[in-house]
This record gives sequence, C-alpha cells and structure tokens, in this order.
Amino acid sequence: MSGFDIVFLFFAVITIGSAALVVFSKKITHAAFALMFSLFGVAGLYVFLSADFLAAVQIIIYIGGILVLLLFGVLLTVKISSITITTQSTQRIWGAIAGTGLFILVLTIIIRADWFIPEKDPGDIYFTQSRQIGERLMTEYLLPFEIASVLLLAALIGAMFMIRSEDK
Amino acid sequence: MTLLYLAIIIWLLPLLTFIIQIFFGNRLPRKGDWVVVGAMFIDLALALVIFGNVIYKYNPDFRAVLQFDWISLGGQDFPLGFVLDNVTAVMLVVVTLVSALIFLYSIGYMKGDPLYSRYFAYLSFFAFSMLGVVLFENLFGIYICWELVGLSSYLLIGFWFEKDSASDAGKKAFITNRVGDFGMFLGMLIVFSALGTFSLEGIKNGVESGQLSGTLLTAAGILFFMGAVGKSAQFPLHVWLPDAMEGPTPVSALIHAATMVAAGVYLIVRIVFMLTPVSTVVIAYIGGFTAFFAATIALTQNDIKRILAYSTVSQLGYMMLALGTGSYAAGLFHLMTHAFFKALLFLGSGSIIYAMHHALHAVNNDADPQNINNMGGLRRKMKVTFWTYLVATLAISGVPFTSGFISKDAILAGTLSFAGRYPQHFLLPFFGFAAAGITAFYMFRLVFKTFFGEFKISEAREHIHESGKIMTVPLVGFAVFCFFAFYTAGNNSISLSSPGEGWFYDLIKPPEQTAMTAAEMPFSEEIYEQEELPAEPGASHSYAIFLSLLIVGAGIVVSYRTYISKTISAETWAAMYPRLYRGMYNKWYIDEFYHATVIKLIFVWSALCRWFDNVIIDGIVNGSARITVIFSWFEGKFDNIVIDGIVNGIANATQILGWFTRQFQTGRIQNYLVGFLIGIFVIIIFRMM
Amino acid sequence: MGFLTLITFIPLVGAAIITFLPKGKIALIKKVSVAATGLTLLLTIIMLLRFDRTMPGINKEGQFQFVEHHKWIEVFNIDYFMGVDGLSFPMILLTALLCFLCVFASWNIDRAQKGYFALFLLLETGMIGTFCSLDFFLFYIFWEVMLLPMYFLIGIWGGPRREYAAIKFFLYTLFGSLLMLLSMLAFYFTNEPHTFNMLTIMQNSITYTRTFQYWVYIALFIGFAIKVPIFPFHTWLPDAHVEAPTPISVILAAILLKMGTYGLLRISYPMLPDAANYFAYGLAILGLINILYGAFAAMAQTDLKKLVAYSSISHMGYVLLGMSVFTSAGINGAVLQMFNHGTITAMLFLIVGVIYDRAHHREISGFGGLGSQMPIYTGITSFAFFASFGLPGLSGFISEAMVFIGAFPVYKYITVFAVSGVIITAGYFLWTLQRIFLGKLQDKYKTLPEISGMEIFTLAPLMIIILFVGVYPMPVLNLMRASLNYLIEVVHP
Amino acid sequence: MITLDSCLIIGAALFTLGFLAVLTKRNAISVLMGVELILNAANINFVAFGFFRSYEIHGVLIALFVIVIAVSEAAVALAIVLNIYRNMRTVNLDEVDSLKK
Repeated sequence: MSGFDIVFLFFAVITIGSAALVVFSKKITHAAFALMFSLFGVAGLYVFLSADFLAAVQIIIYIGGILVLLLFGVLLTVKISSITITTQSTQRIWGAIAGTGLFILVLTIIIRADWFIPEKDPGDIYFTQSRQIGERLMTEYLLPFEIASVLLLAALIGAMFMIRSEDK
Repeated sequence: MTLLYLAIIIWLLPLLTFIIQIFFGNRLPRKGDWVVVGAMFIDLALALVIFGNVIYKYNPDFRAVLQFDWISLGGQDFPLGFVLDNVTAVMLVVVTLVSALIFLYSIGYMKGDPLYSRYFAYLSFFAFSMLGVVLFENLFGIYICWELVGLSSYLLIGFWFEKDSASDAGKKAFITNRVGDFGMFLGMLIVFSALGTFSLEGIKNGVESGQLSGTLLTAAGILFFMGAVGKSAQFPLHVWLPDAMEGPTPVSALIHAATMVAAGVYLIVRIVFMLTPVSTVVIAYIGGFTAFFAATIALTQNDIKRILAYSTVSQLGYMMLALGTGSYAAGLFHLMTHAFFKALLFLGSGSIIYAMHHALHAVNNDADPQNINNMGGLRRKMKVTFWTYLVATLAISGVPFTSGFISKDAILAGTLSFAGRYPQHFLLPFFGFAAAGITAFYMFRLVFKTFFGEFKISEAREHIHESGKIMTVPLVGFAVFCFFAFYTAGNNSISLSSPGEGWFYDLIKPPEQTAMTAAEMPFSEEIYEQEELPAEPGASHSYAIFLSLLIVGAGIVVSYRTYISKTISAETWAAMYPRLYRGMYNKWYIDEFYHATVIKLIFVWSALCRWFDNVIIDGIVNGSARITVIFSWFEGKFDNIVIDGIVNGIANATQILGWFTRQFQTGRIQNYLVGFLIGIFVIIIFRMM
Repeated sequence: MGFLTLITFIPLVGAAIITFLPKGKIALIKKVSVAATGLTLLLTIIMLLRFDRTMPGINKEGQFQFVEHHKWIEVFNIDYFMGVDGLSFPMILLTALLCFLCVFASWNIDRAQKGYFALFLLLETGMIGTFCSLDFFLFYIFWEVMLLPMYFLIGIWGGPRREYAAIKFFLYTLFGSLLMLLSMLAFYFTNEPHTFNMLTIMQNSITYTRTFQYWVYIALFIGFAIKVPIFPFHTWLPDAHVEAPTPISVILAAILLKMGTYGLLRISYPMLPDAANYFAYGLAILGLINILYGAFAAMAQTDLKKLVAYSSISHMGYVLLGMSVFTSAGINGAVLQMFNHGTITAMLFLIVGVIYDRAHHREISGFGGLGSQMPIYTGITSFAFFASFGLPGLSGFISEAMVFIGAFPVYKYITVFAVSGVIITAGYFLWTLQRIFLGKLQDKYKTLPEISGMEIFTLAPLMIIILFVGVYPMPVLNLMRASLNYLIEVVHP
Repeated sequence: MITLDSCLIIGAALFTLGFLAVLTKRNAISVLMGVELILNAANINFVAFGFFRSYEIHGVLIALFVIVIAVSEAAVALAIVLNIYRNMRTVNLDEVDSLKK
C-alpha cells in the first residue's frame, strides 16, 4: 500500500463516512456540515482521477454555492420556536431493506461486470486539462454549453419567480 | 378572302357596339343610339360592298372559307369556320339592310323609354348573333349563335318586363326554342358521332361518301328540321311567335318577322344536302300545313300585330314547303322578299300603334291601341303609312309586279310540279294555294278595317297624326324593295314574272342533293326516278301563275265585299259555323292543349320529385335515425336492468378492491419510491431464477 | 419547401396566427385571412405559369409536377407524397380562387369571427391537401381535415336548422369516409409490400382479382357518391346548403362536391380499371337520374337556395355522364364541367347571399319586379342563370356540349334523355328569373339597395372566367387534356 | 488500490446513501442533500470511467454539466421548498401529501 493509496483510502472514507452522517444524523445542521465533508472528499477523489479542474469546481460550486444555498434553505424554513432543528426519518425498515438491496445489487453488477480497460499511456493528460476543457467547451461541446447556460438562466428566473412574494 | 374578313368585321361590329352600349350607354350623348345605328349603317355599307363584289363576279360556285382551331383535345378536335358564298352574301345584305332601317325607326319609336340605351344594346347583340348564324360554316358555331339569337329574342320580347304578359312571352319563346334546339343538338350529335366533324363541308363529303346514310341520316335531317321548327315557329312549336308580339314593335319587325325566324329556313338551306326523301317530305308537310293552319287563325284575329304574327308563321310555312318540295332557291328567295315586306308591315303597324297610342292617351281612352276594331279611316291621316302598307299588302298577297308575287309563285309552281310527279302528295299544292287565298283575304281585311271606313273612337280622331320622318323614311325604304325589279334583274334582262332568269337564280344554285340521290324513297319506289328529283318550277310555271292569280284575286274580292261594300256579312258566316269560328279564334286551342298536357305533366312530375325527396328519401334517412333512437331506448332498458346489475356488482367489487389498494396510496413520494425499488428487486430476482 | 407544401399549409399558418390574435381585432383577423388566401392564390398562379401542359401524370411519378416525396411514417410505409397533374391542378386553381373570394364574401359574418376565419382557413388546407396528395393515407387525413371545419361552420354559423343540417352532413360524409377507409386498408393489405402510395397501387392494378375490384369499387363509390352527391345519397346537400352561411355554401357546392368526382377519377378509375368499365353503364344511368331528378326537383322548390342546391345535383349529373364514357370529349367535358360548375354555382350562391342579406328571406314567390330596383344585380343574376342552364358563349355550355358529344356514341338513349334535361333546366331558371326580377315591383322592396362594390368584386372574377372559358376554353382544357387522355388509355385501353 | 472497481464501489456506496436519504428523511432539505449525494455518485462514475477507459476528458466534461444541472436543480428545488413552506408552514414531506386526494 503506497502513500497514494493511503491518501486515496482516506478520502474515500471521508466521503462515505460523511455521507452516512448526512443520512443518519438527527440534526439537519449536522447533516449539512457532514455533506460538506462528503463533497470535499469527492473533490479529493477527483484529484486522484487526475481531474484537477473538476476538483476545484467541486469545491467552489458545491461547497461554496450549493451548500450555502441549502443552509439558507434550512434557516429560512425552520420554525423559530423549535430551537433544535431536527430531521427525523420515516419508514426506516423498508428504507433499510431497499437501501441494502440496492447496494448489493449495484455491487454485484460492479463486481460481476468485466470492465474492459485499455492499455493506458498516461502521457499528456495530467497537465493540460484546463486548457483542453476550455477548447472542448468552445468547439465540440458548444451546443451543450449553450444549452446549459440557457438552463441556468431559466432556473435562475424560475426560482426567483417562484419565491417572489405574492402580496405585491 | 378579303371579302370574308370584311364579313367578319361586319359580324364583330355589333358586338363592339353591344359592349359599348351595355357599359357606357347611359353616359353617352343621346344614350348612345347613334353608335348602334351608325355601326349598323357601316355594316350595311360593308355588306353592300360584298354583295357588289359577288354580283360583279357572277359566279354560282363562289365560296370562301376560313377555318380555325377552337377546341382541341388531342384526339377530338372542334374547329370553327366562317364561310362566304352567294347565299351568305345575300343574307348579309338582307340582315344588315333590315336591321339598319329598323334601328333607325327605333330611334323614333322608343323615344323616352327609361331603358332606351339597353334596348339598343340588345338590338346590337341580336345583330351580332344573327350575323353569326349567317356566317358560320360550322354547325357548332351556328348552334352557338342560334341560341344567342334566341337569347336576344328573349331579352327583347321581355323588354317591358314589368308587364307579366311580356315576361311570360319571353320565357315561352325561349323554352319553346329550346325544345327545338334540343332536336337540333341531337342532330348534331348524330352527325358528329358518325362523321367526327361539324363542318358543313366535312358533313357534305361524309354524306356523299355514304358514311352517314339510311335511317340515321333521315333522323338527323328531321332533328335539324326540329330546330328550324322551333326557331321558325312551325307547327307544332309555333305557339311562341304570336305571344312574342309583346315586345316593342320594331323588335317584332326585325326579329320575329324578318330575320330571326327566317334563320330556321336558312338552316335548312344550309343542310339541304343531307335531307333524305323522307325528311324532305316531312318538311314539306309540316311547312305546308303550317302555312295553311296559321292562315286560318289569322283570319279571325283582331290584334293587328297578332294577325301579322300568324301571317309570318304562315309565310315561313311557305318557305319550308318550298324547301321540302325541292324548290331550294325559291324558298330562300321568298325568305328575302318576305323579310322586306313583312318588316314593312310591322313597321307600318308600329306607326299606327304609335299614333293610336298617343291619340288615345290624349283623350284618356283606355281602349286597346292594337285592336283593328278600334281603327278605321286612317288613310287620310297617315298617308305615307297607308301607301307603304298597301304596297306591302299587295306584295304579301302575291299581286303581280310585286316581289311577293314572283317568290310565292315560284313556290306554288314548285309544289305543283312536285305533286305532278308524286300524285299522292296532292295535299301540298292544296295547302299552298289555299293559304295564298286566305292570306289575300285577311291581309286586305286588315287594310280595309284599318285604313278605310270611319275611325271608331271619334273623340280621338283629331289626335291621330302621321309619325315623324325618322319612322316614315324606313317605311319608304322598305316599300321600294317590294318591287319585282330588284330581284328579277338578270345579267342583261329584266323579267316581269319569273325570277328564273334573274341574278338570284343564277347565283344561288341548289347543291347536288346527295342524300336524295343516295337514298331510296321508301314509299313510292315505282314513281321515283332519280334524275327528275332536283325539282325546279318548270312546265307547271305558267299554270301556277294563272291559278294563283285567280285565287288571290278571289281572296281580295271577297275581302272587299265583306269589309267595304258589306255585301257579305262576316258575322253570319261566323254564326253558321260557330265551332270552326271559335276554333280559329282560339288558335285551335294549341296553347291550352300544351298547358293541360306537357306543362302540367312537368309540374306534377317535379312536385313528385320534390315529394319523393322530402318524404321518401329523407324519410328513410330520418327513419333510420328514429329506429336507432327507439332501438337505443330498448337497449337502455336492457342496460338498466341486466347490464347495470352486472355492472353494479362489478363496481362494488371494484370499490372494495379500491379501498384495499388505496391503502397503498399515501401521497408520499418516498413510499412510492420504496415500492418502486422493491418492484425492481422482485423483477430482477425473477429474472435471475 | 415546394409549392404544394406552401399552398397547402399557408392557410394553416394563417389559421394558427388567427388563433393567437385577440378576439376583438376583427379587422386584423380579416386581413390575415385575406393575406393567407391571397398568398395561396398568388402561388397557385405562379404554378399555373410554370405548369407543364404536356405531362400526363395519373400513374407515373415522373409525369407528375411539383412532386414532393418524403418518408413520413416508415413503419407503415406511409409517405408524405404530393404532386399535381392535369386532373388535380384545375381543381387546386379553383379552390385557391374561390377561397380568396369567399373571404370577402365572409366580410359580413357577424359573430365569432375569429373562430370562423380560423376554421375557414383550416378548411382550405384540407381541400388543397386533398387535391395534392398522392399517398392514400395523406389523402384520407386531408379528407377528414376538411370534414370537421365544415361541420362547425355549418353548425355554428348556419341558419335556423343548422344543427340538423350539420349533423346530417357529418353523418353522411362520415359514413362515406368509413367506407373509404376500409377500401384504403383493403388496398394496403392487398399490395405486397404493403403500401399507401397511390401510384404503386395503380401500377399493380392488373394483379387485383375481379371480385376484389368490384367490392372495393362499390365501397369507394358509395363514399364518393355521398360527396358528389349521387341519387339517392343526395339529401344532405339541400339541407346543408340552405343552412350554411353563404361563403360556406359556395365552398360546399363549388369544391366539396368536386371531391367526389375527383376521387372517382383519381382513385377508383386508375386503381380499379376493370370495375370502372364494368360499372360504367350504371354510372351513366345514375348520371342521367341526377340530371333529370335534380332538374325536376329544382323546379318544385320555393326556396331560392334550395333551388340552386338541386341545380347542383343536376349539373353534377353531367359530370357523371361524361365520366362514364371513356371518350376524350366525354371525360374532358366532365372535368371541365367540374371546373365550370365550380365557378357558376359559386356565383349562384353568392348571388343568393346578396339578396338574402337585403331581404332576409329566400322565398322565390316573395319577390317580384326587382329588375327595376336593382338593374345591375339583375344583370349579374341573369348572367349566372344563363351560364347555369348552358347558354352558348358561357362556360357551362361548352362542358355540357362536350359531355354530350362524348357520351352520345357510347350511350345513345341515355344521352338523348340527358339532353332533354337542358330544356327543364332552362325552364326552371327562366321561371325563377321571372318570379324574382320581372313583373311589378312590390312596395316593400322599393328601398332595397343595389348590389355593393364588394359584392361585385367577389362576382366579377367569376364572371370573367365564365365568359372567357365559354368563348375560348382551350387554356383550361390545355391544363387537363394530356392527363385525361392518358387516363382513358390507362382505364379503357 | 486506485482501480476502477474501487472508484465504482465508492460511487455505489455514495449513491445508496443518497438514495437512503431520499427515502427516509422527512425534511425536504435533507432529501435535497440526498439528491446531491446521488449526483456526486454519478459524477464519480463519469470521471472514473473517463480516467480509466480513455485518454479523453469526456467524463470530466459531462461531470461539469452535471454540476451545472445540480446547481439549477438545487436552486429550483429550494424555491419549491420555500413555496411549500410558505403555503403549509412545514417542510416535512409526510405532511405534504396532497397527491393522496
């Protein structure tokens, strides 16, 4: 087990452990912070998969954006009276069964499948990703890129429209 | 060929004036009458140019034809064509001359009419279509103009459309003509289906080569004659013509006396080569009978225009008789002379009616201005009218030195020689001579009652005046043409009695009567001899002159003794044969007969059709709908008791099941998701096993 | 995009635009309608200029013009297949022209204009599409598209008995459509590989058995006979005509009736030649019945519009008679009669609309003497009546004469009787003319206004066409004769 | 250690946990967190496949777009949650069961 592996394992543990905390913690604020760690762990994993740009994006957008958004959501929707902001669970038994079943199922598929992995020449892919991503976005992925921008705009306007105060 | 183009210009000029008149007539000065009349005089001049050329050429075989494509279907073609030969040239002059003078007369007669400009538009249209009938070389073209002539006749008869009698008469004229045209069209269909052409030249070739012969050819000939019967008001389709007198008098003169009604005769002249012996005999009998029959009716009528109308029918019968007995040229000749003197008679009557109308109007007397019993002694007041009228009467009666004498004489001679060869047809000359006598009688009756004696409505006497110059000039013009010399002038001589040597007979030769020679005469085989058939008045001529003079003279004398010297009383005669008199007076009840049979039948039948539609067919449709409704009512009952029982049972079961399953519907998506996952597992497990 | 797609769908676009316009902007709605129909007419005229008069079409794709052939629903072998030949093009021309004029005739529609014009344009799409389609499935779709707006246009904007008339119309034609659908499927499954392509079906016509041909012919025939309408399937027509608003009567009589005979010529004849020959005599007899029955029934009518409706039945009889004989003159005359009847009967219905707008009734006996009050209107009406009873020099005569000329050598006695129908026709038209326009004017009509400029505008083009075709019919015959002569070759070699 | 399988297993675990959160949480915002987890699991898979299976960076790019979608989804979903809260004074999903009626 090399140092790389240890770090990798570390990130994996952080990711999954925090995710488990998200699911099982009673308090929603705890869950939110656990989610932060989990996402951070995913960012770490991205680095290992040589997706450095993506890792940066993950941290900036997920942790800086989405998580903050979620926290705002939490704060805006809790009743002022209830100081302990809890998040209870329902249908635990069925959920547990279904969850376990799902996990087993996916695991079986992963292990049983014979993933074809071509011979790899890890030459140039490590250091020129940002540039490549930029080029690809402006050429090959231009259409999805534009669509994504329209989608963002629509989501922005839609969200603002929905939460506007009805009184005015 | 240049002449033919000239003729086409003659044809199109009235169309142009018609268009001008219908669209701009009311805006032109004098409502545009000068346009129409002027154009007609130009037409006359052009026609005279053509006629002069024809006379100059003096060639019986002169013939110019212009063919052009009209409809072409790739397989079947329908070209049209114009023809200019001697017959056409003569007809052109007749039509344009009569038209021009009558148009001129109309300016006076129609003065002040609210629809003055439209009247002239219609007149132009009539001239256009009539000239078309004359000029077309093609049966299809002739048919087109033939119907258009009928249309203009319809429009002009019904010109004073606010009078019910006028609009009735117009309708009657058109529909009666349509009946005739129906026959003519069928004749065209027969000809076309056998020969594939409508061109007269082509048909002639076809008949000569025997492609169309026998019964079919006879049928075609008779059917064409049916068209002529309609247009020329022959028995039994003569009923429209007397009614047509509801139109303005110049119209009666132009259309219903001189030109249009003669179109039937002209048509027979054109297709004479396709007449078989049977069809000629049919033509002769119908013509002869009509001549006689109409004359008897004219005897007792009192309306001045109706007398003339029946006399027209009778004279047209003469022409048909001539054509039927083989006197081809004589028939056409009589057409021409008749056109002039009959137009003159009508215009004279118009002048009388005009004067009467104004006189009666002045004294507020509502007596009928057309009834001859209200007239009398007009010769002193209306000198020009009287003298011209008298000339025309002499002509129509067939007094020597008039045009009518030579033409009628030629016809009578023809019938005599025909009967001489086929004694079984003795009735034909009988009809002819009898009609001649009666004609002389009733025409002089008319003259005596109108112009002699005393005026019957004394208070209006002072108001009777001769008509204006614009009306009397045409009268004089026509009167001139009642003298024989115009017609008998030959190459270098003028014959007193016989037209035989005149230019007319030189130029207008009967065609070799191909159908007659090609076919067998079925009912007189032993007498029939081929070379004799082109029957022209020959040896029987002088005999005919003598006989006709005798009969005509008798007619005039009897008339004189009845109405002037009063030695014979018409009333006594009428009382002696009341049935005969009533029959004549009521036109032999032909109209009533038609009303009771044909027209009634059509109305009943159409009402029946309507009833059938509304009751039977709609009944079936609506009935089937009703049956469906009733059926569905029963079905509804059945439903309520039986089906509903089952259905309700099922519904109850469903309800219970629904209550059970509703327990699973929590409204929570999360529950659903779990269910969904479990479902997936179950499926996968099943698949794996 | 080809011409045919454009002319078919421009009205639909117009209809879509109208549905998005606010209800109150009536002037704008009318403008859009005029623009849509006018553009269609313009394109049709451009097509007319580019139309090759020598290409026969009928059953060869290469001989069609303005062809658009794309795969549409590949699973069922359905194509988007459009093209015109000499048979369909005159009808398209007629449709485009009449729709354009009828928009103006609809100017006085006084309620729910938005829906009216939208449905009207939808109707135009249906009609033009039907004439353009060469794929049976597409044909059927357009055929149905046509049916629905008609139902609403009669049922909502019609006269007092509109519901009855609309439902009668709908059920009759739906019944016809059903039979057509069955026949269509019969063709589809008989052909191997299964196809809706009309031309393929025609080219395979020799492989169909006689029994198959007869049965399918009868089914199709009933479907089309209802549209024509052929006795005894005709009673929807007087009701629908009388109740429909004027422009819709015009469209109904001038174009929808032609769908029936067009269908027979386009579908029944080339697809089922044996049956067409076998049933020709029956068709001629039905034509004769139509001519005489329609004429007699028209004579007995008291409602002017009903009279015109029955005269349509009578006139369509000439088309049937001409179609039943496979001669050049007969079939050319029949299609020319379709075209002429379209223009003439359109005129007649517009004319009836004019008087109905003024006097608010159509009882013939209620009028009299209008000739002195409305001289221009009288002149135009006389013109239309004369054209309708076949006065030479006007278009109706040419086509009737050609039909008779074509039919006589084949069916002598039938033709003789048919020609006598011309007398009856003249009789009832003249009688009507007399009862409405001649005689003394009644006092209550002394204030009736003369026909307006807009109304003359809708009538004048038709008058010009009628007169022109009556004097020189070759421009129209040129369009169709190559196709029709070839059709005879195909059906009756 | 860094193999495709291990990455996929991490993804699977993350996915299952996210799914569990969606299934069992009462609070709508917690459910949203679960959705985020699921999306991250998907992203890991994309990137892992992209890394191990090709020289190209399609995986990364698709992951980028997934992030974009996640952002918009989060924004819209939160707006909905706020709306629900405003109308029903609760964000507990088992109390929001108007689908039942």
